[in-house]
Amino acid sequence: MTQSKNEHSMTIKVLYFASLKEVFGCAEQVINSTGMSTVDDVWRHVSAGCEVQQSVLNAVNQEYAASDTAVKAGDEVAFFPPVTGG
Amino acid sequence: MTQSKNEHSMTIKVLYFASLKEVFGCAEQVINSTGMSTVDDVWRHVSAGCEVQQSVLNAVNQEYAASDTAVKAGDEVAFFPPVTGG
Amino acid sequence: MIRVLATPFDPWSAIAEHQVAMQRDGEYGACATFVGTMRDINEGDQVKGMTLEHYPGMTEKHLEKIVVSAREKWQLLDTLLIHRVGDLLPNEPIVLVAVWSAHRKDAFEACRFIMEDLKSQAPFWKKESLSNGDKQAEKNRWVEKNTSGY
Amino acid sequence: MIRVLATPFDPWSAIAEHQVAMQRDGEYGACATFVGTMRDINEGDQVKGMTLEHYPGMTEKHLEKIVVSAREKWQLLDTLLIHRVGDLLPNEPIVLVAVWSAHRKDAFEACRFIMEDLKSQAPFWKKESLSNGDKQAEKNRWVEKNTSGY
Repeated sequence: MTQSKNEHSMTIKVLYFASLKEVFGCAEQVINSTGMSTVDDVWRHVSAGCEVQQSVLNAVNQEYAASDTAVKAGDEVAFFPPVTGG
Repeated sequence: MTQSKNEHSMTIKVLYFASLKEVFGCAEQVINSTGMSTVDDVWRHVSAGCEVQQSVLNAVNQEYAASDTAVKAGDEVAFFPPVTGG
Repeated sequence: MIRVLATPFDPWSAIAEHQVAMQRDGEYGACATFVGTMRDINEGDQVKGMTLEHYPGMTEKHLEKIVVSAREKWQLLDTLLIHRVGDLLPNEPIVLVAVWSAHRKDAFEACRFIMEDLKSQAPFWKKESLSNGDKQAEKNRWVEKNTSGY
Repeated sequence: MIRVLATPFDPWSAIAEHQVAMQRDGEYGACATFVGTMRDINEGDQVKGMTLEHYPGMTEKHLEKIVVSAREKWQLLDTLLIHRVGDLLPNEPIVLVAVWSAHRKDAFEACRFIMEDLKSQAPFWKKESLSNGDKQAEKNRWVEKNTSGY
């Protein structure tokens, strides 16, 4: 039996940092869903119903990524506000 | 009795540093002469007969000066090669 | 060498120790360093403490990438990069960058480059704990953005 | 503070001590430093020693002028400038510049500015003592010129 890519259910680990962690009320969640091909798909999945009023950066597997970066099962996707180290 | 400025005999302390000290064979000399209105006059006085084959910087009273900077009795005039500190 | 530390460090003895350990005596003519320290005032408010959050794993990878990138651009002999995380008090060092090179141009430029990339890209976030006046309630706020240092 | 020293100094403890003594805790967010050290090779020759001559009096005046000029250009909290004179061995520090400021841009730029002015203007002269190979006679040579660091 074949599935289109978007129909394939997959597990992704999602991390939140700093103010986004407070907005989402958690530091980490594991999502299992269909219809996620890109970072933006993941973002829409997790942020549905949330008011996020700041710029959000993201990383896939601990490297900066773009909103159209592809994600696959087992990936670690992180969302965070502008960095303020140093 | 009046004298023209260039006829006035005056005493000037002249310092040499680094390679110029070796060229002149001394670190310091006091010259007493007439006809010295500028740094360049002092230089011509002390360097007469010397072959100086490098660029020479100068200072009057411990401040960088130009070759046409005026000198007066009691001044300290220094000649030295390009600086190489740091 | 890259270190992410959860406890206070003394930047000057860290540099001194690293300089001996790296065994480059006689080779380096230049060492440029930068130390960032927690101030007790920010944007006009009295700051009494700060928490530095980071993204473990990505932090180290990203710092490593910055150093590799600096070594591609300049002739460097060694680098030391230390960044604090966790709870900090005013006057505690936050970050240390030290760069050794034969000549000063490479050391100066690489040191500044590493700091700027770190400030704009490395996954750290500061939350300040404010105390404005005697009666006012404590407030915590996330620092929103680092300004460019160029 | 400006110091011209005829004996070796440890730059890192000098900075650490000055930082405590200047009593600016909580004010400085940035400290940029540069340490210039004697290398054992210059222009392809093995250097076994160096003598640093200077112009006493003019040296201190000129270094003071550089620091005043940096303080006019940037917002600085404090500066420390140490320069060696006399006989040096490889790996001994020659010069130290440390600049404290609220923000990193001022500290970085002032530190580099002070070093560049010092290298191009301050009245110091280096004479190197060379030893090339076993049998070759020792030679002494004046360093002819500093190159620009920008």
